[in-house]
Amino acid sequence: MIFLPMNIAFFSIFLLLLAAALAFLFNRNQKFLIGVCFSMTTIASLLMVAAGGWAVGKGITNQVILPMGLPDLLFHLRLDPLSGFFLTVIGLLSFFVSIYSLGYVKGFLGHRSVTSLIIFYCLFLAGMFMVVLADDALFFLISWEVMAAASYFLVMFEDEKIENRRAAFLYIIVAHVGAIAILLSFGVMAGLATGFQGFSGYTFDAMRATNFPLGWATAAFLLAFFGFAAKAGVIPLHVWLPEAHPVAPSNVSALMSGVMLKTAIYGIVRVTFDLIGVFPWWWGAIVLIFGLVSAVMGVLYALMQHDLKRLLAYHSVENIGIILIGIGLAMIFTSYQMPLLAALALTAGLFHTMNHAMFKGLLFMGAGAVLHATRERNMEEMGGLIHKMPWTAAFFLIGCISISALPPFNGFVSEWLTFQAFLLSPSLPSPLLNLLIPMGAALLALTGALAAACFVKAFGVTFLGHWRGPHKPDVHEAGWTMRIGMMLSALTCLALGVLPTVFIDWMDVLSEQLVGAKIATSATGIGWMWLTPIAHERAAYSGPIVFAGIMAIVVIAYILLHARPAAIKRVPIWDCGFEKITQRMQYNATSFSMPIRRIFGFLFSIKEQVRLVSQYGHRAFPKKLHYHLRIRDLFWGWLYKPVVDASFWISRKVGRLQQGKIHVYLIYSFVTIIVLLVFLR
Amino acid sequence: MPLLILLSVPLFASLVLAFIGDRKYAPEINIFGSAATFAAGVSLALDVYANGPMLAGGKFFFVDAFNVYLAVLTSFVSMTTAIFSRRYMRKEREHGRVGPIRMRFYHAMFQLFIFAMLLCLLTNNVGVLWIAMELATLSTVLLVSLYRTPSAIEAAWKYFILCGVGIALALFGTVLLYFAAEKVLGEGGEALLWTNLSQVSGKLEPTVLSLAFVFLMVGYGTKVGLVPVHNWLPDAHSEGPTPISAVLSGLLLNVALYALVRCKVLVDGSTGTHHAGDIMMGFGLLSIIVAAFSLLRQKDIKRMFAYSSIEHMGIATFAFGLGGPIATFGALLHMLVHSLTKSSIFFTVGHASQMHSTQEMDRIKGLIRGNPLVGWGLMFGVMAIVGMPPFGVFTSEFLILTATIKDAPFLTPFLLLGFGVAFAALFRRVQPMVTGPAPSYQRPIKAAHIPVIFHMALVLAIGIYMPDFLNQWFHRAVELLK
Amino acid sequence: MILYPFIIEVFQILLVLAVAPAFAGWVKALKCWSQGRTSPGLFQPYRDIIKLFSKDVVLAENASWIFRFTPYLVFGVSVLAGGIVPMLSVDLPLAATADVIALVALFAIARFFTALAGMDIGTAFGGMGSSREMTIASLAEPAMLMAIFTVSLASKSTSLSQMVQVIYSGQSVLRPSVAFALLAFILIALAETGRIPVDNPATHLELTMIHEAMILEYSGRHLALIEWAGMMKLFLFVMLGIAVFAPWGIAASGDLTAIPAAVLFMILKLAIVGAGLVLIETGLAKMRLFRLTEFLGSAFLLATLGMLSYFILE
Amino acid sequence: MNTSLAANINSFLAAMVLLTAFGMLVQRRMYGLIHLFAWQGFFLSISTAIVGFVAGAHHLYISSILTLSLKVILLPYILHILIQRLKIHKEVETIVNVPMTMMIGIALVIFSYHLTAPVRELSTLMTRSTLAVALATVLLGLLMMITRRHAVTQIIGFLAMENGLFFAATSATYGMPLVVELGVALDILIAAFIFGIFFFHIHTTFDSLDVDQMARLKEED
Repeated sequence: MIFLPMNIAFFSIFLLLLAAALAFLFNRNQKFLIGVCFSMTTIASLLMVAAGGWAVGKGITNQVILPMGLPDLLFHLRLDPLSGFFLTVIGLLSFFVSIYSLGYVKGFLGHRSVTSLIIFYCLFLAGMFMVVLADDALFFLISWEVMAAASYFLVMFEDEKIENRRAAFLYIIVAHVGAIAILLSFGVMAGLATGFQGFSGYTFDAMRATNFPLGWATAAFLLAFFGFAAKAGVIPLHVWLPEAHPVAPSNVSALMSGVMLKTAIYGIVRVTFDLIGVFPWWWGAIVLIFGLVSAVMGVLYALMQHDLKRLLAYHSVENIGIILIGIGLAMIFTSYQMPLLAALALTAGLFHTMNHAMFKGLLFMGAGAVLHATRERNMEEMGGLIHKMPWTAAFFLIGCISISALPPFNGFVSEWLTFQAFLLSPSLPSPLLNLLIPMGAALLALTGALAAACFVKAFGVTFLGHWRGPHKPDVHEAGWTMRIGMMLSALTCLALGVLPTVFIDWMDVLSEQLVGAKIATSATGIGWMWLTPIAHERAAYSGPIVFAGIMAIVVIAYILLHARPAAIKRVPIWDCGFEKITQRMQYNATSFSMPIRRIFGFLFSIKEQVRLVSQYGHRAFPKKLHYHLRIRDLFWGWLYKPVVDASFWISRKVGRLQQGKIHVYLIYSFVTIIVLLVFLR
Repeated sequence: MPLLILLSVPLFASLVLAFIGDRKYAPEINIFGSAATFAAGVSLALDVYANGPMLAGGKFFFVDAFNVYLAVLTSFVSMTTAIFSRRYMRKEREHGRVGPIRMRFYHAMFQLFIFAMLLCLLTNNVGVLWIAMELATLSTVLLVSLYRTPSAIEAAWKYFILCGVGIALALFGTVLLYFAAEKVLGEGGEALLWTNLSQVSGKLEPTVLSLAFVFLMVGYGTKVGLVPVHNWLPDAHSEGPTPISAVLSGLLLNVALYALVRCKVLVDGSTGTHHAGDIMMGFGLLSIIVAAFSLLRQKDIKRMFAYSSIEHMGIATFAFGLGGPIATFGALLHMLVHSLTKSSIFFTVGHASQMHSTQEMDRIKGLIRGNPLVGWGLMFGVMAIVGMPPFGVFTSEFLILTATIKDAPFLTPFLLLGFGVAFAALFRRVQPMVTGPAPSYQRPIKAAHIPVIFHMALVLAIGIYMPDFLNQWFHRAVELLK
Repeated sequence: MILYPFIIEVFQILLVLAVAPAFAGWVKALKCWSQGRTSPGLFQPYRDIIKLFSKDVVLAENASWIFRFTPYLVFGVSVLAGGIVPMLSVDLPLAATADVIALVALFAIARFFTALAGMDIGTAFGGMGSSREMTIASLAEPAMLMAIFTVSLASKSTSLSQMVQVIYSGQSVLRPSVAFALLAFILIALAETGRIPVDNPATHLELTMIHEAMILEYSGRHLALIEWAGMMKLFLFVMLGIAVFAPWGIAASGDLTAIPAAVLFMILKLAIVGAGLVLIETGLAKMRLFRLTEFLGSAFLLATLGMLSYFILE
Repeated sequence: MNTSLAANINSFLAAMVLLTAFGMLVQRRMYGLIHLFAWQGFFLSISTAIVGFVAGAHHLYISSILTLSLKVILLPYILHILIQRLKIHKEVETIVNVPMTMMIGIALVIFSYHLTAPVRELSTLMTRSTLAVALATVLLGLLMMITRRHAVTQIIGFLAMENGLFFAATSATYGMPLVVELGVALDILIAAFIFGIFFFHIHTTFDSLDVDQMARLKEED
């Protein structure tokens, strides 16, 4: 049996490595390289989608052992529905992004060599795929770090900019610390699996087979959660994310934000549901709480940004939070043996994983197109791009609607499912949870609404109105490959939103394997058009009808109103009859978010100062008004600065040891020997 | 027979080079000599791999899995270092930092140093072990002060005195060991042969051996560079010529650790407690922490990597002290990959400082732009040394960490602290050196490609595909060190 | 027989289209009387809409397609929503299209596009309106969800028709939780439909207007659609409240005979609610923007109290 | 010569070794220092010879001769030469706080006595009591290296440590195996040459042999 999902996956990874090798060998002809290598990655990603989709759809599980690694601990690979699902997610987005890159990367030609970009791009993809395929601790960590290192170099791509270096450094530090934590958690589990004798315990199978004592299991879980949270950008471990994602090339930020974070989600699901399996409810509570905090804080910080890509990066924090909410709920339900509800929550979480990959990738690609056209990341300068780049604007708008969880697009469906999961929490036997979990639902609602506000701002300020900056660049629409990339993901967003039932039907095997219940049977209870998570009396949503209905009415209304020739007079802006309106008078990003800044001000560290140059020596007649606003992440001051300062303090103290005089060194050895003789003999 | 070649070639080569070391073709001879040594080492290794441990020269030499792989490693790294030093020293000579006499001296001492280390590894006599160790020190002292700059002389002096004192203490320990041994084995040379000692270690007097171990620990520990008797190491590494720094931290430290571990086995056998292991763990942990934090504020590039060597020696010592199959396996692997990685790092560092004619990290910039091999070599070297997969160092640290969780879970936080800080410190310094635009004062050089590529390829290979024979070796060694 | 539900559906949608302006007119008229002015009469809104339809569209030069698409979308959303909320009968074909949450989301997308349209022209007013609108919405949303949550606790469902049926089956009559939820819902509805004290639909005074600021640049049929959709939105919120909290009179099954009664009941309730709305609007003054936090906060509080009382008292 | 007498002589010599060690600890003048060192070596070789004679361990003769030639004749001679070459024979070194140093020295002796007590119980040799002295000598040498600031005195302290080690080798056991003895001697010889070279380097670069000025290499605050 040669033709297995696993073999397809192998071939795809092989293609990626081959592409990297090609880029390494023929780095003379850059144009050619871009064409060939990115086409290869496109094919490879598509193959991965095929492999993953197949494995999930048919519920296949392949296991392979490669003759590599330590002889006692060879590389174990396993392609089961869970990994298949994530393969599909990653593959799908990387497919779109690879097409997009065909055009986008050409933008660097002339400025710099793109060889390293291509090489690390391929390695990055390969790393992500391998992470999902890994079935033993060692190989998992190796792929994990390959992924991290590759993305580190990608962030570093434009390394002459200081901000890139700073961001890359921060990123690699956090990533590595997280990796160490994950390593430890695996160490704990492997140890318990075999009593620390020999290497057999490091395979995931061995971990699955063991049932862990609660204390150790908790240690393992907390370590793993810390590690994966660091990668996923869960608050308060998120600070690297808004630094690293904006400065990377946009196709890379699309991948990092869209799918790299998802590998962390994969890790959490894998460790909790698959490897450990049995856990108390408060694990879920922990995940839920961190999810909620990340969701709300993430969107609030996003609202304060005026750098387009930074804004999107903070939204990744938010969406990761939403995903974690679903997973946390699933864990709680599981711990109370409510498989059906757990399945619902888990499906919601994983569905949102898929959706976020799609629309966040789309948005970053759009931002990339804007950046590509305007050489500008600061929204305060932008405006009116919709006229120059209509396609990009349309796709970006679709992304905005989807991420704001508005029907009929995909973001809404997954959040709606999450709400349903929340609404089912009263059936939990614990009164405390009954009282507290609804609060979570409210917070989620707040998040959704704020996200909508944020993307009205993002789209409105970027694409609508007039150009705000002093000198307007000659903007041009993105190239056709870039447009195709965006269009495909936009269509995916729509499809997932309109036909969720099909998708849920496909991925149902996951929840069956992980929590032991399917929801598809009930989810499509009254036909494929209606999504009815538990029962149609309970709640129902029909994507097709909403979409078709609205469109139909719009069309009818349009036709009716244009029955008689309807003239449209184009005139200057009215604006209540105000004459001297300039583009500087428009609302910009900062002013748009001002009310929310006022209301939630206590959550940021805001420095706001107004300098007023008055006329006729009286404040009442201002000539000039300078407004300066600086908003920083609270967690810098709370978490990171103290750590850094402390370590430097210690190192200064430690430096005293090495203070030059040989006598002192002799005294060290003298004292050492004496002390040892006295105490440790 | 290969054993004889292995030991005689470097000795002979050093004699020859003492006279013609300044000729144009001297570097080639140097390379050739060490290549021959390496070949001999390999054949010896194959021999041992086939027929198991062997005694030779009337029990004077003893070769088993543990020391043979270190011997091969030593000869290999010495060979690559010789290749590296060919171009490096030529450059130094062009800059007029070393004259013909010193070149002679340099080559001769280099080979002598190799000889001393091989003798140290292969001898069966604990006393001779000590002598060889002292010889290794003495042969490198004057190499450290090769440039005759004040700081070089200062560094060499400290190296000389501190290691002298340390080694003297080790001799005292050896005397005590002999004292205990002759009770069992009777007088004469027999009583210092490791093979005999290890057989009767159960009968040796515990009090004496634990006393002896204290002296051996501090003595050999000084050469391993364990805190708090490490102070000579950063100076010596930073001031000597780079090839010497490479072999010092790549090989000498390993050899010293080897001696220490051999002694530990005896002490454990006699006392039957984990006492010696505890002491080693203490030293190791202290070294890791102190070195990691010292890394944070380094300005001199070679000095920084010297501290990183202290840290990694600490890790290995800690793991040996921890004991148990996984930890010991990890420690052995760690000795191997560390010396490979660290020496390759020193190669790149040497070229980098030649390109900018300084060792100050603030003035070293844009290496990738300037010389991709040096730049990427340094980058990947550092990635490897801080324990990032897929390089071999990760594998060993992986094993050591996971073993620690079991035996001493409460030490893991400290271990992690050390790793984390070291990682941050190294990256913080290396990233700006490697990346960014090349500065105006950067000068192009002809870098020695082969050693760096060789080493990194090996480390990578060990990381993702460890050959089975290596595994076998380590397992045998683990058995020996039980 | 099987066709009846579809007939009712169509009838209901037409009813919404037809009656919504009348209800708006009714509220206006009551307000005028309560303030001692002579009212333009119940049918003024119809005249306005017709007049606007017959006028040409005057469009700012830099208005993009979004600006022109928005009115149609808003209108479409309102009409669709009109088919979902049970007013006349519980058994509606479209009922399963969206539950309460999805319904709220439907209005949200209308709001989303309105806000975009507000920013499209690039005037200060438009941006101001959108910014404030979105802010208020994001404050109202959690409270809304809490209210829904509380009610759904009682009826174990978020689908409207199911809620109505549960109330019919007498499981939940005048529970404290539902009462709290009702209060919360009223506050939220005021905010969502832009009535005093949150927003003043009658004003064009620059600094106080919110919804008006966004649609300032609209004219002709676009404006007509938006106005009409706005009236429908108000109407639908009232209907939503009625369906969830006082559904009596809505036909429990899909037969035509019960419809006339249902229509009568509906008109009666509308009249009462309109009076209540006018009482609130004349009784209260418009709030400053940053006082709204407290307003909607109290709404959230009430809803939460409702939920707590469900768990504690019932 | 019977064993007890030899033991007495031996312990007397041990006492002398210890005395010379103390003497070196406080001796300020270079020549005096070197003479003391030579004396110590002399006592050492005598005792080695005696032990060898009594125990009939003939390889000890060789080692005693080694000691004599190396530590009594050769090394002092080299040091003499160096001192004259470097013109530092006039130098008078200041020692910080002599009484304190003495106190520490005494403490060290007691300590090493206490330390070697168990070992002494085990030993059956007549020389066993001198092990404490050997250890004390080693530690005193180290102490001397710590307290002195002059390169030459540091070296002498180092060599004194070596003496202690030799003494330990002969007293604790009847001498190490010959090969080891020879090797150690060789090492010391090489060491002697090396520090000889060093004195010149240091003197030329720092134009004095005060090691305190060699404090460049350090972690700056």
